[in-house]
Amino acid sequence: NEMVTFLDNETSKQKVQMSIHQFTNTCFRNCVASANSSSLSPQEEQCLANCVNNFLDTKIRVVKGLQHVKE
Amino acid sequence: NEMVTFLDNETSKQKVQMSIHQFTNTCFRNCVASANSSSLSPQEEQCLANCVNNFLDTKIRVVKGLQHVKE
Amino acid sequence: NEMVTFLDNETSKQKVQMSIHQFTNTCFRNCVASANSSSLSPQEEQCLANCVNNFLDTKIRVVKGLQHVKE
Amino acid sequence: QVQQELALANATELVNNITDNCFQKCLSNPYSDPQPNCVDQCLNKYLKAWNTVSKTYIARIQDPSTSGEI
Amino acid sequence: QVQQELALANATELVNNITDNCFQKCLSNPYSDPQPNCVDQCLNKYLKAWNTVSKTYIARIQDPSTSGEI
Amino acid sequence: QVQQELALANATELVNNITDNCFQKCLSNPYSDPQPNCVDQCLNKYLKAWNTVSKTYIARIQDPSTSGEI
Repeated sequence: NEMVTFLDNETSKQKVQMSIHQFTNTCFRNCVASANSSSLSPQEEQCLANCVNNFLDTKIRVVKGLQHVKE
Repeated sequence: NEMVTFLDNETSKQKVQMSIHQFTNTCFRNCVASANSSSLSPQEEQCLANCVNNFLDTKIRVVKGLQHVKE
Repeated sequence: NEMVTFLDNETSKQKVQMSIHQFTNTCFRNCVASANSSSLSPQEEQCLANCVNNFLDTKIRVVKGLQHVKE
Repeated sequence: QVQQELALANATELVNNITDNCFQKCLSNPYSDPQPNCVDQCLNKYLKAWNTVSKTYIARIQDPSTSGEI
Repeated sequence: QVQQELALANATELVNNITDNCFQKCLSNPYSDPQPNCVDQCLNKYLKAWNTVSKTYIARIQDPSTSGEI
Repeated sequence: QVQQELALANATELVNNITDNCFQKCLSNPYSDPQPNCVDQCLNKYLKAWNTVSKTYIARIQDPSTSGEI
């Protein structure tokens, strides 16, 4: 059914968008100290990328750990 | 249609109420240091009013800035 | 009606679960300083129990206080 | 019906926000006993803050020079 | 069906709360490499905290002297 | 219709997140006057951070060695 496929695609696109909003919100708070310039410093860029990767690594580890607890 | 008008009015009244809840929550946290008295000091009163006005000014500027980015 | 009773029970069980999630989230943040061990210290255990009880005491007092204000 | 549900939603939001704020302000040390006076004072202070915020926000909404932008 | 959806909602809430808390506690410096051991310890600690909170809260709900007020 | 509603939800989320973050970063002292330049700089910085986060996250999703776990 094309409508279902369309809605599923929209839903997963929307989930990705919402994750990006959430990560930007958290990582901007952690990585950007002041707003005294319009550009990101190389350190801020690196911090943002690490923040996203570390958050995803933490989440993967938590999901695996919980599956292990259940067994 | 009267029902639609009634619901629209309720919805926008509700949005105003929810904004007041959100501003009180944020600005109380920022402006009120301790709960050692039942009254607000004149400084706390002023801080609360500035907090609301500054938040609204920031939001207006962000909306305008985003429209400018899009063009 | 059995379906209504079933749904009511599920809803209140779900509210209890969600309160436990919320309290654990807040009290873990307040009571657990570091994650350098897998066990809770006796102080952390006590802090968690106090945190839940104090939060509930605060909420009961707020609800009573608001009823008093209305009258 | 709609109005009742909105009133309930507002009361719940108010109770939760006051509890969160006054729990934090009155119990900085979660080991200590609760201080009922602190919660009562904090509650009264919160309601006064609600009035100040409300007046300021509604004044901005009704100001024709900026209301369109909010 | 209802129970399955609630179980999924609970699991999602638990995963998100543990991830948030353990990300903050284990990675105070976001430049550093992740420390898998810290996340595992933090996860175990969180589950123990969940049990303590759960026991305390349910004891309060079942205490007839205060349960009506919660 | 669905796409329009999602686009609106995304725009609202973006406006709210930028306003929260830039209000905090630009107005550490709530007594002071607003600094329009700070808000503009902060907004531009936030949009650049959004791009960096987006690139990093999408690279992880598309990496076949980990994408199944996210």
